[in-house]
Amino acid sequence: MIRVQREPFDVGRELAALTEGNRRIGGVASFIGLVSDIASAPSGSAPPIGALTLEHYPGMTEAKLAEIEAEACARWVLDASLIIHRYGRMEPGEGIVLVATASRHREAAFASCQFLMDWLKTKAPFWKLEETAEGAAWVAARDSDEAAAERWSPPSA
Amino acid sequence: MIRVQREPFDVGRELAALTEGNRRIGGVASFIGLVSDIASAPSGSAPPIGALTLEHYPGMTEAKLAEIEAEACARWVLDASLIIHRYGRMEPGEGIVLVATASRHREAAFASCQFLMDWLKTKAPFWKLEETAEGAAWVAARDSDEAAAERWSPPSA
Amino acid sequence: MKLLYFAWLRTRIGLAEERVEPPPGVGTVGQLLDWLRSRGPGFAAALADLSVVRVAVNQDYVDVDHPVSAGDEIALFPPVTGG
Amino acid sequence: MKLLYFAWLRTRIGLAEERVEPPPGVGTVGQLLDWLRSRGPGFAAALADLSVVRVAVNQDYVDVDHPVSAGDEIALFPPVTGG
Repeated sequence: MIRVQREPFDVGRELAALTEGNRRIGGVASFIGLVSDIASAPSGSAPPIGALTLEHYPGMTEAKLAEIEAEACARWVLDASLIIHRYGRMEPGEGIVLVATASRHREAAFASCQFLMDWLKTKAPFWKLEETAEGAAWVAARDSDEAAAERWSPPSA
Repeated sequence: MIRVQREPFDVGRELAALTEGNRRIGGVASFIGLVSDIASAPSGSAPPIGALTLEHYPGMTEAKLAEIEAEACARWVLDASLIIHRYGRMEPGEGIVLVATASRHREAAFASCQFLMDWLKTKAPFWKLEETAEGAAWVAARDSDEAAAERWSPPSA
Repeated sequence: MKLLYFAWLRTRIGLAEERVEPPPGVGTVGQLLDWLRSRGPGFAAALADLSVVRVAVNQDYVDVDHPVSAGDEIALFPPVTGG
Repeated sequence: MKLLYFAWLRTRIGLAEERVEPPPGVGTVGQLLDWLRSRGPGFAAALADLSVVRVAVNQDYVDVDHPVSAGDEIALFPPVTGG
């Protein structure tokens, strides 16, 4: 299941709902992305972040998240999966994204959860605007995220 | 932090408490191990599990979990970590174990969370007794768990 | 043809969305980008470095050789930074 | 010396815990296991296959060469299956 929403999410409730009624599940791996107050800019002296605003591309966002989730379900045997991504303005400590996968086997749950995060980071059309005392700045994409996503690509034929 | 307890745990509350007050954290990886109703025995025709009882070695359990957590904190830069492991009798769908790690970087959170689960599976003194309609049987250790734990070992000098 | 701009492409161009009718001869994403750059200094500056511009046609990522046509929804945006 | 048994070692031996004074000459885990096996058929059966027996001395995993002495807490149990 995928959801794109402005409202905060309740991690406990979402994870409970994910496994509700399925007694085959042996494990649930999850990742919560939080707003950190450390600016993404490489400069060590950057002032702390006061707020983050996430812009997205309505329509394409949902399509890409659904595509990424379908890819995970094709690669691993999963009993359930969930991607919730927020947009709008949020403050340090708030959750931005929740990804969770449930499987009979913990290896499948861990790997698919990490895969979802890596692909989401490079394929889902979201952009972060950081606000600090010095003003607002768009976050630059990181090469390390590209590299993390690429290790999951199928070997070329 | 480590905890060994008979009572169920509240995932939402535990994960919220883990990051409370620390605004540096960028991500939290977690794993919840659940009682599955699928018997661990390889036979495909095993009856479903009605309940699971976890026995442990009080004292050594706490010592080993603390040691495993300290090892994770030595290998990765973590802002917080948590291991909760239950003992006693529980039914399918209930949580057995909750492992969570919080870090500035998601790679560290994912890797350390998986490391904690892999080491816990082979080093923490817990034993599972499965109850089915055919009686109770002790779960046998799996070679795949040993292999998963071994990949984290430091290369021999 | 509907054009969408996001993040700093939106703020530099000063538009979130517009409908355009490019001249004949604009048949690919690359040709569309060339034509957009010719529309003014804001466009030229925003689209100067294509290494930081991503293009989606009808909500799918494409490269500069991809065809574009009148009914398309075409989005221009920087590399994504969600998650 | 305090001995603890867990899981199926506990049920096969029929004891969770006991205090023992092994005879002189029992100075290692291996010698202790040999002596335990000599105490009766329950012990002999439970400890027949050492590939499925783990030993902790004072709550740390050890192998059969590890020394044992009077004040030790020694636990015998199958490979662990938690998590």
